[in-house]
Amino acid sequence: MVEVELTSRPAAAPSARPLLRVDGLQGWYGESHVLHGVSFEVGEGEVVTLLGRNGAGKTTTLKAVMGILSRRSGSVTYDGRETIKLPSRLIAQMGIAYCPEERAIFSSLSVEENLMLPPQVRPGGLSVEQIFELFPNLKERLSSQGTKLSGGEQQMLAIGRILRTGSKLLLLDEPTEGLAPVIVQQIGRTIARLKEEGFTIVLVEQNFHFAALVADRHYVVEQGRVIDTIPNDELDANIDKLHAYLGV
Amino acid sequence: MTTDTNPIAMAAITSVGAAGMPRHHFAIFAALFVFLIAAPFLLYPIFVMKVLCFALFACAFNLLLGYGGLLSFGHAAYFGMASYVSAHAAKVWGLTPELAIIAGTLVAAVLGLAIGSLAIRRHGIYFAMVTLAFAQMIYFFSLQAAFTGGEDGIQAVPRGHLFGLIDLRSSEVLYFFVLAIFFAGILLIYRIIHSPFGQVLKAIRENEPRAISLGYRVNRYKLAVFVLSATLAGVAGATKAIVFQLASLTDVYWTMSGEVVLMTLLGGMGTVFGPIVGAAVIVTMQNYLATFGDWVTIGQGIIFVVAVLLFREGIIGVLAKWIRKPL
Amino acid sequence: MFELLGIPPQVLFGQLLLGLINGSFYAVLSLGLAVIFGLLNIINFTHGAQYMLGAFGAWMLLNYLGVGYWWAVFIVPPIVGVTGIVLERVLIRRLYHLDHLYGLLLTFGLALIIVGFFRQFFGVSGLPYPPPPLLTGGHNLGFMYLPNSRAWVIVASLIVCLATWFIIEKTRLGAYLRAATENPVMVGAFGINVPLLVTLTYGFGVALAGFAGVLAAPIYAVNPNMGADLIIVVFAVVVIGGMGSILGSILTGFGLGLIEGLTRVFYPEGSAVVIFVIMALVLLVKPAGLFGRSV
Amino acid sequence: MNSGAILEAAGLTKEFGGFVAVNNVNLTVERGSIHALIGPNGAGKTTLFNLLTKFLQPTRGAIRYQGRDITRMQPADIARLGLVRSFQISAVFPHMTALENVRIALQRRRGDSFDFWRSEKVLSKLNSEGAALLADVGLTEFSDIRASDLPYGRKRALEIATTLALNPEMLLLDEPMAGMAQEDIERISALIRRISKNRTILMVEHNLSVVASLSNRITVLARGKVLAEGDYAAVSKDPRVIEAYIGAGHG
Amino acid sequence: TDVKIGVLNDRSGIYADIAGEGSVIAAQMAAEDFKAADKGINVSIVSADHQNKPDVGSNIARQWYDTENVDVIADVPTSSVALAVNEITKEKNKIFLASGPASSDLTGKACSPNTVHWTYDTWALANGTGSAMVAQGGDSWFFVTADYAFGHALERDTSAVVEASGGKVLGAVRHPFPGQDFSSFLLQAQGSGAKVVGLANAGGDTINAVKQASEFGITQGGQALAALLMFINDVHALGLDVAQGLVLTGAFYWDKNDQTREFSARFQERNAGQKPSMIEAGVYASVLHYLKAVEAVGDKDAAKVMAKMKEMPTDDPLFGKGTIRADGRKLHEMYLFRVKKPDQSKGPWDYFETVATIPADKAFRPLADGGCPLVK
Ligand SMILES: Nc1ncnc2c1ncn2[C@@H]1O[C@H](COP(=O)(O)OP(=O)(O)OP(=O)(O)O)[C@@H](O)[C@H]1O
Ligand SMILES: Nc1ncnc2c1ncn2[C@@H]1O[C@H](COP(=O)(O)OP(=O)(O)OP(=O)(O)O)[C@@H](O)[C@H]1O
Ligand SMILES: [Mg+2]
Ligand SMILES: [Mg+2]
Repeated sequence: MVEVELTSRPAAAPSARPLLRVDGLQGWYGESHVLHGVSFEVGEGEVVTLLGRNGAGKTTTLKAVMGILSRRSGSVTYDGRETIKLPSRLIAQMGIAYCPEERAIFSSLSVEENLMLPPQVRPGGLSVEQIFELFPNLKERLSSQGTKLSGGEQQMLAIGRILRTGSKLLLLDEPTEGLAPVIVQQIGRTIARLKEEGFTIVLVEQNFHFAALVADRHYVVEQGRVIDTIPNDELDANIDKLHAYLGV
Repeated sequence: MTTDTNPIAMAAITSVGAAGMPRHHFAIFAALFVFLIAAPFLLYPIFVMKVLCFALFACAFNLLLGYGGLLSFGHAAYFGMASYVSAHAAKVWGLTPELAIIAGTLVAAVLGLAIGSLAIRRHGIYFAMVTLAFAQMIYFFSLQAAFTGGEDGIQAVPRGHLFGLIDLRSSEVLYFFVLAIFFAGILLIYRIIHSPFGQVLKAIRENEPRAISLGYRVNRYKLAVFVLSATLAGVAGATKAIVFQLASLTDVYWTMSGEVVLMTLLGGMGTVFGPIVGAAVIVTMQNYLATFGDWVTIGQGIIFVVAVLLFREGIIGVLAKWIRKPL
Repeated sequence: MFELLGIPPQVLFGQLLLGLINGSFYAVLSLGLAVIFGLLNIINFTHGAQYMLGAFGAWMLLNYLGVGYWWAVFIVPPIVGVTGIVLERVLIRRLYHLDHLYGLLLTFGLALIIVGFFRQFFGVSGLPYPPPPLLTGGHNLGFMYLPNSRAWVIVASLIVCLATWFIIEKTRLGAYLRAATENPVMVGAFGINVPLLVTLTYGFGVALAGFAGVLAAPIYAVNPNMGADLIIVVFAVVVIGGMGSILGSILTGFGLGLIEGLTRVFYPEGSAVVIFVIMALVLLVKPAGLFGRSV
Repeated sequence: MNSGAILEAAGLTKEFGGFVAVNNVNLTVERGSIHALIGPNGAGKTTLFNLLTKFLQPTRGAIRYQGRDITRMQPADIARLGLVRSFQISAVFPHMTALENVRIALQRRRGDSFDFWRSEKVLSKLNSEGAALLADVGLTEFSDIRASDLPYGRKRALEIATTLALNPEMLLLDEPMAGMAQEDIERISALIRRISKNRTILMVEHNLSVVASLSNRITVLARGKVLAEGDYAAVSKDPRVIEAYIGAGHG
Repeated sequence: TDVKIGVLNDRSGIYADIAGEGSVIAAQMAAEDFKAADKGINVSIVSADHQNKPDVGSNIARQWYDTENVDVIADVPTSSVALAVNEITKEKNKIFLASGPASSDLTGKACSPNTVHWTYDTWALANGTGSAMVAQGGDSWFFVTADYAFGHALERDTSAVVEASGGKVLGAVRHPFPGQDFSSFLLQAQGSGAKVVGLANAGGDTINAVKQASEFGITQGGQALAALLMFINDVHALGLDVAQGLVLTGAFYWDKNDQTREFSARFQERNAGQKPSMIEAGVYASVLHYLKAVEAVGDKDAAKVMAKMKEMPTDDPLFGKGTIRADGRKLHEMYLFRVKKPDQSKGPWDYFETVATIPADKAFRPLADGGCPLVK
């Protein structure tokens, strides 16, 4: 088993001060209406996951929170401030960072440039040394072209670069997709470390075996809505329900 | 070049009439035919012939761009070269007009084969640039080669006797000859679009790697449509030389390549009838606004800008959207 | 005295130097195009007109306001850049999500409009722009007489090209630009103002064209048509260099100037097509251009 | 040479400017088997796959299909020999209906369709066969829907139907289950098992349970080389495979 | 009688300043000065832009003749368009007053009974510049030639004249058309050591070449620069600093005598401050002569009017007395001008000093040499 230290947290509602509150979030791609009122909350220092089938709207939810979905409505408050009308760059500057499903490593930038690209939005981010400590692989390949890294290394780079920025809320979209099982385990350890460092994380996952190892709480997304909430310590009791949701 | 609404895709779900053609297409062809029969009695025939030549040119270009998905920025080469050859054939070799046109067309086809086989190996903007580069070479060749008459062009080309019999000096008689060529041209294009070959083209345009994996040698299809397009552009150019008794550098210059893009875009690329309308509008504008000097250029520029910003589907494309049928 | 293919070496050096001067114009213009294509994915057909605007800007400053060449070198490029910014904000911006083709057509139309207006109001004979005193005269280099105005072109364009290259390849701002080229949405999600970056980049690319125009004013006639044919050649340069490649467009610009210069000596008739011949050859062997990344 | 082999690669190598992505790989695929290709990220699976389907040209090495050297052949010609691939991203013709998608493949049987002078009506005789193929993959009700409007899983099914229309002897599938929900995975697994009856299949896949349940034979790649080969039971116990790929946590 | 005159020229391109709106004004002034209305001749004038494209020009000409009852087309700079209009005019049996074009083919192998070639032609330019320069000691030549038929013809004709006058041609270099940068070709010209550098090109090419020649110090180096086709407006555009010392041949200069000065002053007022070019002067004179012929015949039948025009000696304030030859060539004096130095000039448009006057009978190609089928 992976050695992940799970700090147990009370269940359903966030105990800590809510850092992110999503309420009745609607979202569209052009004419197609994808999010039909997503609502959930994340407390400071928590890790929550969004689970759901393909096309449920998990990625879209993260994009809407980040402000890169061109059409959205409802309410997203971060640290008490409403962000639904803001462009993504202002949202980023408030301290939210996003690691996309497809990783978005820049091929015209070296690994180092990729890592240094996101500007620091507030103090208190990880230093470069700390990032290398987390992902020793990166250190050796600083000068190679970003997209020449292997899939797993690219994933590390994509996570690493947003840690520098001082953003407190990390949105991670399927960080394990398409990765070899060994790498998946490594990413699991990393998320646990980040939680210890005090980051707040929203994690999108298909693989709830993985999610179960790191999260405080799981939100089940279906057809653009959150249809259920399962605290991690009640996961075993709800496993059949969850299987039904995910169609396993 | 994928626009949101792909008019061709809608073709499959439209009612089909007697001639294997959707009924409304048949109706439009018929109306067009009737109109064009009457046109020389209502309008200045030479003007209408000019429109027909350019409309055929634009349709040929549209075959490549709208249906083959290939943006050539050098189509003037085939149009202009065919025009030179047919003028030369009629004037110097003394061929009858139909043979002169065939000669010009053949040269355009060969040129299309030569340039096309090199250009189709490249994609997108590079394809456009390679075609432009070759067209520039053809332009400089035309500027310097002895037979083209340099910047004077080939002047005083005899219209001659069709099949050695029918005197084409009268514009009215010539008109019906040109009309026949035009109709044969666009019907052929229509058939190409709606043939098994056309289906493969469409597949290639939509997803080239997939077409390859199904075993289609896509480069041969692209080359085939390139050559067909160049050939038909050649027919248009060769005919124009006979109509105007002149072949000149204008026809091989890169602005001509730009103009045919404008016609196609304005009318609606990937539509059957769009390029005809586009050509008619542009030629009319050039013809009747000639007195206004630079304002014609400015007007053309404005049309470009407006067309790109406001109706990218072109006149006919917008119309097709309204009536929800492919045109 | 040795000769190369019947050409004495002095003449050859002279011609090479002249080629380099022409190459300077190609380099600055193609650099502007490459910068714009790189970030906006727009093939800026208006570039030739903007080059012309630069020359006219210098002419107008001199004739309407009495402002001389050296001021124009600094004032005109930003002004032309601002006209570009207006175009970008009002029109070009609407096309980013579409195929390259539309950007090309829009800017083609804009070029027609701009050039049309200038022809309407300034005629086409060309207007004189006297070189400033410092640039009149020249130096005898032994193998050729090098007018000061031409020497200045090489110096100025080298400086501008190198500075641009440095900014884009070696600075943080440049990293933003390159990243935004690939994935503007993500760069925006890092908190960077991409729309502003895009606008300024277009303005900068256009300012480069304006700069080339100012350099050209004392050398060529200031004429509404001055950019029209040049731009086709510059496109070829950009394609040969590899669309969007900064270093590629600079090196290819200078290199092709040299090659064209040599063609003028050995086969003058071919000098107008040599670039197109090279372009066709290069694209057949290296589809993405000499310095382009293959896609 | 193994008489049962349908596809053989010998000493296959691909270099990208000095970087060796596939390094001296020998691979033999038995006729009638389902052969899986797995390995860590960056192992060279996709590259090897592209080499076998000729979308990339190998730097060194030879490929034989049905005993015939195909190393220098063009991709379209490979397909004509009955060796057909699918794509990782869904490969359909988006603006064509499901039926038209399949028909494009069926049309291949007419030979080259350069007959631009003929009406497309000649193709309607392929409709019934196309419908049968769509029924096979459960798409009957979707046959007049544009491919772009199909849900993801259905697109994959359509892609397989299109591929089957060529009646290929051998299919190469690149991550057929990538990004698919569980229910789709099960449907497509069943489909693959069904069509493998008289065909050979080579697939790249990360989903180990799919690999375990479907494949007869597995080749594990790592750093461009063959690390291990055998059936699932053997491979999954190989300590090198566990270290490089499966990891301690699985199972 | 109603007479409709179509002025067809370049209203947007390179010749627009030399023969654009100015030619229309010149034609109007001719009708006004002739007091046509008082003589029962209703003159109306239309104009169009041929964009220097033969296809556009021929299209307009055809349409004018076919549908708009135009009787006569005037001006038409750019030889290629003029040749096309020449053909159509012959076919439609109308009249073409060619003031703008340069090609001497119009009275040579392409000559037409319906065309009068009024102002100048390539032969006259080559002859004027070539022979007069050699006579002045410029006996060794190097040509910078635009690489197309017109440039080749100018070079060929001038070479012949130079050699016939006892001069020598040291070499020639062909530059692409149109060209921007002439430095390399000028350097070759400089290196040749020829006394005269002949620019066998036109329009923007000539302007750029002259400008760059001054940059490279061609004239300061002792070589003379001869532009084989150049107009006063070009000199105006270049400025005297650059153009000084340039030698060129022309048929008209506004500052020649009182009559030309009077006309030019009136013209300048109506044409945005521009003095008339020789082409515009030619349009005025040719239209005037045409109207006289119409008045004399009392009819506008092309054949009759043409016959009258050729029979009647010409006489106008701009070109003085002259004649029209059977091949359609209008004969008058030509002049070799040298561009003044800035300090010699009294102001704008005071640009030329006359170096030599070539009498009408020497200025143009002899009738027999042109190969015009009309004069067998
Ligand atoms: N760019 C897009 N344009 C249009 N529709 C889209 C786009 N991206 C996603 N969709 C649609 O939006 C819906 C939600 O997609 P989303 O990517 O949010 O799902 P997801 O839960 O992240 O799924 P997955 O597990 O596959 O990543 C799906 O139906 C999908 O087809
Ligand atoms: N065009 C290329 N140029 C340079 N290197 C390449 C290229 N294509 C692939 N590579 C490199 O080759 C190696 C193998 O890549 P490949 O895509 O085959 O891996 P894979 O096994 O399919 O991995 P994954 O499971 O992540 O898809 C990688 O390190 C990759 O960076
Ligand atoms: Mg997702
Ligand atoms: Mg892969």
